[in-house]
Amino acid sequence: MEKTSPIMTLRSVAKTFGNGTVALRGVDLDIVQGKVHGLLGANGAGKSTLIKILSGAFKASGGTISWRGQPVSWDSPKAANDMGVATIHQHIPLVPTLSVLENVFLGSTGAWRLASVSRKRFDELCERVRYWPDPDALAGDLSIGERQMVSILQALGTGADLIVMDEPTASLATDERELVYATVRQLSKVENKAILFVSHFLDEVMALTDQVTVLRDGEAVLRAETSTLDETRLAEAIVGKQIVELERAAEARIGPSAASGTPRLELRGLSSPDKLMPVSLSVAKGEVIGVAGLLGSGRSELIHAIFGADKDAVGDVLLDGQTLARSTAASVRAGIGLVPEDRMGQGLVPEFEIWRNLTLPALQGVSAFNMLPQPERERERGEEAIRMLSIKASSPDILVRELSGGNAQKVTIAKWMFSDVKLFLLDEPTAGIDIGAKTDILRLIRKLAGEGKTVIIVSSEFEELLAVADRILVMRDGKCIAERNVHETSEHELLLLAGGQGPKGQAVNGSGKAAGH
Amino acid sequence: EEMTFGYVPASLEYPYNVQTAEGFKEAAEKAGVKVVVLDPRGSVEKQGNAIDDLLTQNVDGIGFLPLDSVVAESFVDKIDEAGKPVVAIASQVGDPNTRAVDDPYPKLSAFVATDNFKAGYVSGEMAAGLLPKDRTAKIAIVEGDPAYAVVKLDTDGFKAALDKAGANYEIVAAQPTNWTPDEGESVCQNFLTAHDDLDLIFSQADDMAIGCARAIEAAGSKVTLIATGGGSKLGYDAIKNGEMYGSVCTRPRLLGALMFQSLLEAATNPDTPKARYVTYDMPQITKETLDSCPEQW
Amino acid sequence: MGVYYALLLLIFVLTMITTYLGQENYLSIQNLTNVIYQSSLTSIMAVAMTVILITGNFDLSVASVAALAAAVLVGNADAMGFWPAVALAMTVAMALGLLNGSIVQFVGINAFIVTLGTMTAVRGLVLIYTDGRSLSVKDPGVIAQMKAFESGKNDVFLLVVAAGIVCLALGIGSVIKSRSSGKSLRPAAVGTVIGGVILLLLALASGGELVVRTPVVYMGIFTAVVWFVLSFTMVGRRIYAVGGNSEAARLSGINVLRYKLMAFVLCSGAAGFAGVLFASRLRSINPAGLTGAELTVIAAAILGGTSLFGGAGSVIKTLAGALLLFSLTNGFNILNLGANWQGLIEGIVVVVAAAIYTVGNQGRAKGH
Amino acid sequence: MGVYYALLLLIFVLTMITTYLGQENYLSIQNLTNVIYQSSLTSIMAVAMTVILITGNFDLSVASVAALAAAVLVGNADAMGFWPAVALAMTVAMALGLLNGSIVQFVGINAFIVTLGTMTAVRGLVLIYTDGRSLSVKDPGVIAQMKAFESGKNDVFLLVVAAGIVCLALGIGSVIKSRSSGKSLRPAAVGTVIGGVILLLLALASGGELVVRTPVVYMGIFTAVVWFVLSFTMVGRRIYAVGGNSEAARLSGINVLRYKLMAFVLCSGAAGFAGVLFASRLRSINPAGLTGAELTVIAAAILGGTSLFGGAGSVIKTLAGALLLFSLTNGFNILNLGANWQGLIEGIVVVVAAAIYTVGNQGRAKGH
Ligand SMILES: Nc1ncnc2c1ncn2[C@@H]1O[C@H](COP(=O)(O)OP(=O)(O)OP(=O)(O)O)[C@@H](O)[C@H]1O
Ligand SMILES: Nc1ncnc2c1ncn2[C@@H]1O[C@H](COP(=O)(O)OP(=O)(O)OP(=O)(O)O)[C@@H](O)[C@H]1O
Ligand SMILES: [Mg+2]
Ligand SMILES: [Mg+2]
Repeated sequence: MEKTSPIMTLRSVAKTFGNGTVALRGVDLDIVQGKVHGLLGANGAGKSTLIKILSGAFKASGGTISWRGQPVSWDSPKAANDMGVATIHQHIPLVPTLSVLENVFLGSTGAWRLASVSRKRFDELCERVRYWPDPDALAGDLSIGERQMVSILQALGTGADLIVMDEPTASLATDERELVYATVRQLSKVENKAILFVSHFLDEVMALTDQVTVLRDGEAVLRAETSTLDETRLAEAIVGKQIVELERAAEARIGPSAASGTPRLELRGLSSPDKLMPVSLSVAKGEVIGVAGLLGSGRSELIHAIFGADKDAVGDVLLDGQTLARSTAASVRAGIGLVPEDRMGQGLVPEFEIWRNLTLPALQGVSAFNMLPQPERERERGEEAIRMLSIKASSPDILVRELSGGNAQKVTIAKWMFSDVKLFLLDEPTAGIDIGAKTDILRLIRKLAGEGKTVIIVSSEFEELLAVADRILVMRDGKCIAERNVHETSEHELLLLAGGQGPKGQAVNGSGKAAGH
Repeated sequence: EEMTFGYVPASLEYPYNVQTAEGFKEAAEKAGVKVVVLDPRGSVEKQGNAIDDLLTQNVDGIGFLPLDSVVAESFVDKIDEAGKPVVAIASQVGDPNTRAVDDPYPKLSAFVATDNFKAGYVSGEMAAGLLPKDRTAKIAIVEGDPAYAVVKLDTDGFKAALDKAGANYEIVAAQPTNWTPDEGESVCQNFLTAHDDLDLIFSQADDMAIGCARAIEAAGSKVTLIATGGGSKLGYDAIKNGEMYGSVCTRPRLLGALMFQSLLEAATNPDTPKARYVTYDMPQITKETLDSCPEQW
Repeated sequence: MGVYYALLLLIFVLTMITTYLGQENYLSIQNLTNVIYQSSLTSIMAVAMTVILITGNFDLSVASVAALAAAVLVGNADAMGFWPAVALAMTVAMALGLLNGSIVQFVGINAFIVTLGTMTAVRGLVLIYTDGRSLSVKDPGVIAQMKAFESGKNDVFLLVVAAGIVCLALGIGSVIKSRSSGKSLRPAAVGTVIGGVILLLLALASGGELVVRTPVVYMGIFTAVVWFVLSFTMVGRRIYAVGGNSEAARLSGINVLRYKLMAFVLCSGAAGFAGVLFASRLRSINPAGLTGAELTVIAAAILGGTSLFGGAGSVIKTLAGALLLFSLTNGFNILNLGANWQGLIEGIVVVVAAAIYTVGNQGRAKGH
Repeated sequence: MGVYYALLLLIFVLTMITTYLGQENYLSIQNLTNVIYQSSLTSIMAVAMTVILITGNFDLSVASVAALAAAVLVGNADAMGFWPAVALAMTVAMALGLLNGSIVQFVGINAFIVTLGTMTAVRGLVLIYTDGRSLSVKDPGVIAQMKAFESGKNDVFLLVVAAGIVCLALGIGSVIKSRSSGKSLRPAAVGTVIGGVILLLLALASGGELVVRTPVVYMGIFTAVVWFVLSFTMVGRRIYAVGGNSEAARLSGINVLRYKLMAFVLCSGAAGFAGVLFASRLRSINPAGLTGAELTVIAAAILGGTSLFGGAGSVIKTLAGALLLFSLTNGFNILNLGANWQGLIEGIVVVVAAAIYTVGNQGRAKGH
């Protein structure tokens, strides 16, 4: 173990929030130049809080931070930026009304807004990351994955010595992830920068980091060189107990039971102008369909079109043989539930408590006379959800705004667990969810399928799809380009298909048909 | 025993209203009577509320400047029911379309007012002497806020005087304002652009005339400007400087004093007749007769 | 809770000053009922405004709509009778709300600019309809009906006693419950207890007879209904959700459009009702009637802590906000404060009241 | 771009009607310069309001601040001379802006309610200061200075020609560039070309002499400076960032507080300047002067497409919004339209203009 003096050291950093939540109870951390330091922990362990403190966004309630050996006390993110700390925050804060270019250089100094050097520097950055977003697109029009990439460019643009990345890959698909890995390696190994990297993907952590610190309940429980660890040890340290890997036990899976009879869901020429080519599909009861694809391939569009949330979509959606009216209200009434990809923007009401968010789609179930919601019953439901998905919250009265990212994500899933939902549409349901809970959620999906529910799940982690799905659709450029039975495919094939280099696959039933129905 | 009178003007943001209140207070001070002045800020509801509040305070008489002639009837009824004398000032109580100015609402103790028809009439007389005799004269009118009854009275009086003088004229434009100089300026500017052969502009108040004078000056026009509802300091200056030909002397201060007088009579002498009409003379103000109007409010 | 403190503080200060100056006591029943009566029309509109603000919209046109409803009522009552004219006025008002809402939701224009436009346009309609003159009701039968509808007096002594007892009971129950369950005291519980005490004190002070005018009763009923719907029904929950995050609400299967439209219709309907009361009170309408009232209405709602960005607000607090504003003017009148100083003081009180509210809330949720 | 279309459409319609009715042509140079002159004070305030809206705040107090500045100027000019009085008035105005901003940013109260409060309070100060009387300037020397400051005429023919050529060149350059690089035509480029053509046509129509009054020149300079700062400098970008997502701005090291405060000071400063111009024009001030102007100012900004939620807005479009509103009133005067119909038409035009804007924009970004 070579002895280099750390670029940043944290000593017994603590944080207690205004609402009494103790997020950090004295954490030590050493970040070394030229190394990638992994910061791990279950949802709500305090990772984002720690990062906000060391980047100057929050003030710590106790402890010291030293930067290059000098104790510092940031009083603003600017102070940290100026010293050379750049941060990619978990809930990517971009300015929706400015262009990508301007967002990337938001913090830069200089007198001119449209300086041509910034365009040049932008091109250089893109070159470095090998990702080329449209510099003139408005940030508000980007999908969540694209925003994530822009925020990475933003952090690189500052030329900082320490780059902090809070779950940069949670909303990315495989290709973009590879870009991030390459960038991280380049930064640490070639440019000798220090990197603090947060992720819930253990493989990623194993492959990328040199050292790791694991947080549990606001305390550092493990500090080690990555090379001395393996995934199981890590997982154990994170969750605090042994966890069983959800095997790709496809054989053990009971296939869709009621393949005969009316299918649960039928799509007939469902399409949306400029976003989705016509799709026809039939899904049985108890079947889990995985949707694979890259960033911007139209997976979310497909889900929204099915749910009736896309006003421009045309085509028929039949649930149990009944054609659905094209509105979200009708879909929910018929028994469809949607977990959207942007939890804060689309999934939750930030100023509502956990329990009021939970019961929103199914108020009847907790109401007297089908009219008057009963807060007591709703709170009970909140308690139940907290137990069931192990949400880290002291009570259901916590505002979801104050939850950690992964816990908020769990609330968006829990919203649909208490009513008679027949078809679940899950758009990246495990984004930002820790390894323990992820397994629980995947099990939950299988259990739902076992109960005869139908699930359509979008995930950028193909491994995850292979673990839960019965059938996998691959999308590219708004088209369903292939359909595979889970037994007959592999992660490798899916990757090739999604990237557009795959072997000519069998066309999805009807993707070749005209939009007519 | 000490007496207290209340007064509710329309809005003390307007100098005219302030002057009525000043005149009222001054007269009361001389007579040793306490006064309460409540400002309803131009809102009819607040005027009603203020009157309620005065009744709660059990004052010995109430004067008010009706913001709405028709609504004012119910206020008068209410005060009268409470057994207090009530005097209206400046603006009529009762629908001006059906009730003559000099026939006050019967429950009023007195109605103290500038006769707005007459105010318009005096302007009209002044205008008649200024118009060209050889052709049809073109006149434009800068009106006040269309929601105010005086707007119609001023115009009617103005026309009546011109007709009586046998003037040959045409009113080519009449546009509303919100009684402010800035709107007076825009309206006149637009008049001068749309009609470059205007002979005379009649403004329904000194305030708009001030703005109008700026527009005339800027356009280098020769049009004659006269106003009514005048006697203000600003109007005085404008006439003195030749920016405006003339205006009509109205005297809010005097009105205030007259209102106090009427209230005092009604409150001290139960035999005072009701529904008296109290007014005063309104001379023209021109450069020559600048000092015929004693108040410069 | 801030707005309640601010209101109590203001009333306390006014009482002290009037007592000190040896004037008519501010706290007299007569005066308090006056204040409530004076604020009733504004309160009705402010309660509905709160709902529209909660859904994340805005309505500047309320005062114009109220004026139009009043004009329609006054203009038609003689010919068609009181009740049909009321129905017509309410229909017109609600149709305008639907129009506002449809433009905002279907064309997608910002509610501020739409209702600024309709505020001007509807005021224009009032001018056209009245032809710039004051209209008034002539028919004695109609006048009698209007008086019955608006000027009646109602003894609400028993009602106030009952409400006070209920508040007290609920509040104390909730306090005991949180004590026994070891949770921290919820301020709402304390507030309910204090509210109950105040109501009972009021009843006590009135000496067995508490007469209020009919509009106060209407206001009470309307507020109670809206409060009930917002606090205890599914509709209310959805209204908050729609304003809190309309996209999340939509994806939870809520018909966002319907709730947003409904709020517009409610707001214009309340404005129309206020207009009807206004017209019945004055039995006449002048084309400039109620001008500028929208700002007071919105100020009452915002003083009550309603968010301009939707998702939060309480009609009871709005009521307190309205009472605060009217106590102030009433206080000026009672104190015979020079007109010149009123504006300054009113402005300062509004800011201070909002500050009490905001600072009081900052303990709970820390913003940046 | 919608607001430009709406403005052009309105001018076109007015021109058609005046021509049809055989009246003085609406499109005469005389009349156009009139409209611009009439809108100049409002435009100055609206441009600054745009900045404050971009930063995500709001200012209802502009008209009151302008009135106070005017009163301070008129009240002191005789005693202390014109320029010192102007300096005093501007200082007072900007201090009020700082006060507004400080309350909003440090206490954390919503800008709407703060500036509603200061609007009332400052109007109260005007009343106290003027004691309810109109003030006027007596000193002939001061009057002469005021005339020189406000009522001068300036031939801007060459300026307009120059601006036209520059616009045309920039626009065509940008069109060619996007052609050659194969990108789709940016509407801004086309707009610049059209703007350039209009300016040149205007110059042509004027026949070599284009006289405008001094306030128009001030407005032009002020708008140009603000436009330049917003569009081309880092300060401008930060202003947009602060309004678009103040948390993101803070995390990027932008001093959010400073920019938000600066916008308040700018807005009140512009209001103060408008007040100075107003006072110089009329050489007198009445306590109710400029009442209600804030709504026109805000309407102009919003008609120009400025977002009420911050982060977006353009001062040139605001200018078009102001011109739209004033063209309308001017059109009413030129057509001598009866007072009754004006409100209705004005309201409808406002909504239609906003609709043109919104629908025009919907191709670009789909909202829900
Ligand atoms: N603004 C806040 N106010 C109150 N509590 C907060 C706030 N932000 C976070 N918390 C709490 O602090 C704890 C730590 O949260 P943090 O966001 O640091 O978790 P995390 O480790 O990043 O989790 P995740 O993996 O889900 O992102 C959680 O219990 C959370 O509820
Ligand atoms: N609001 C929008 N405006 C414009 N284009 C959009 C918008 N939302 C999505 N798109 C575009 O539509 C395409 C499909 O996006 P979609 O979000 O469905 O992809 P996805 O496969 O779900 O990818 P992601 O992982 O980013 O969610 C993308 O090219 C995206 O840029
Ligand atoms: Mg986190
Ligand atoms: Mg997606």
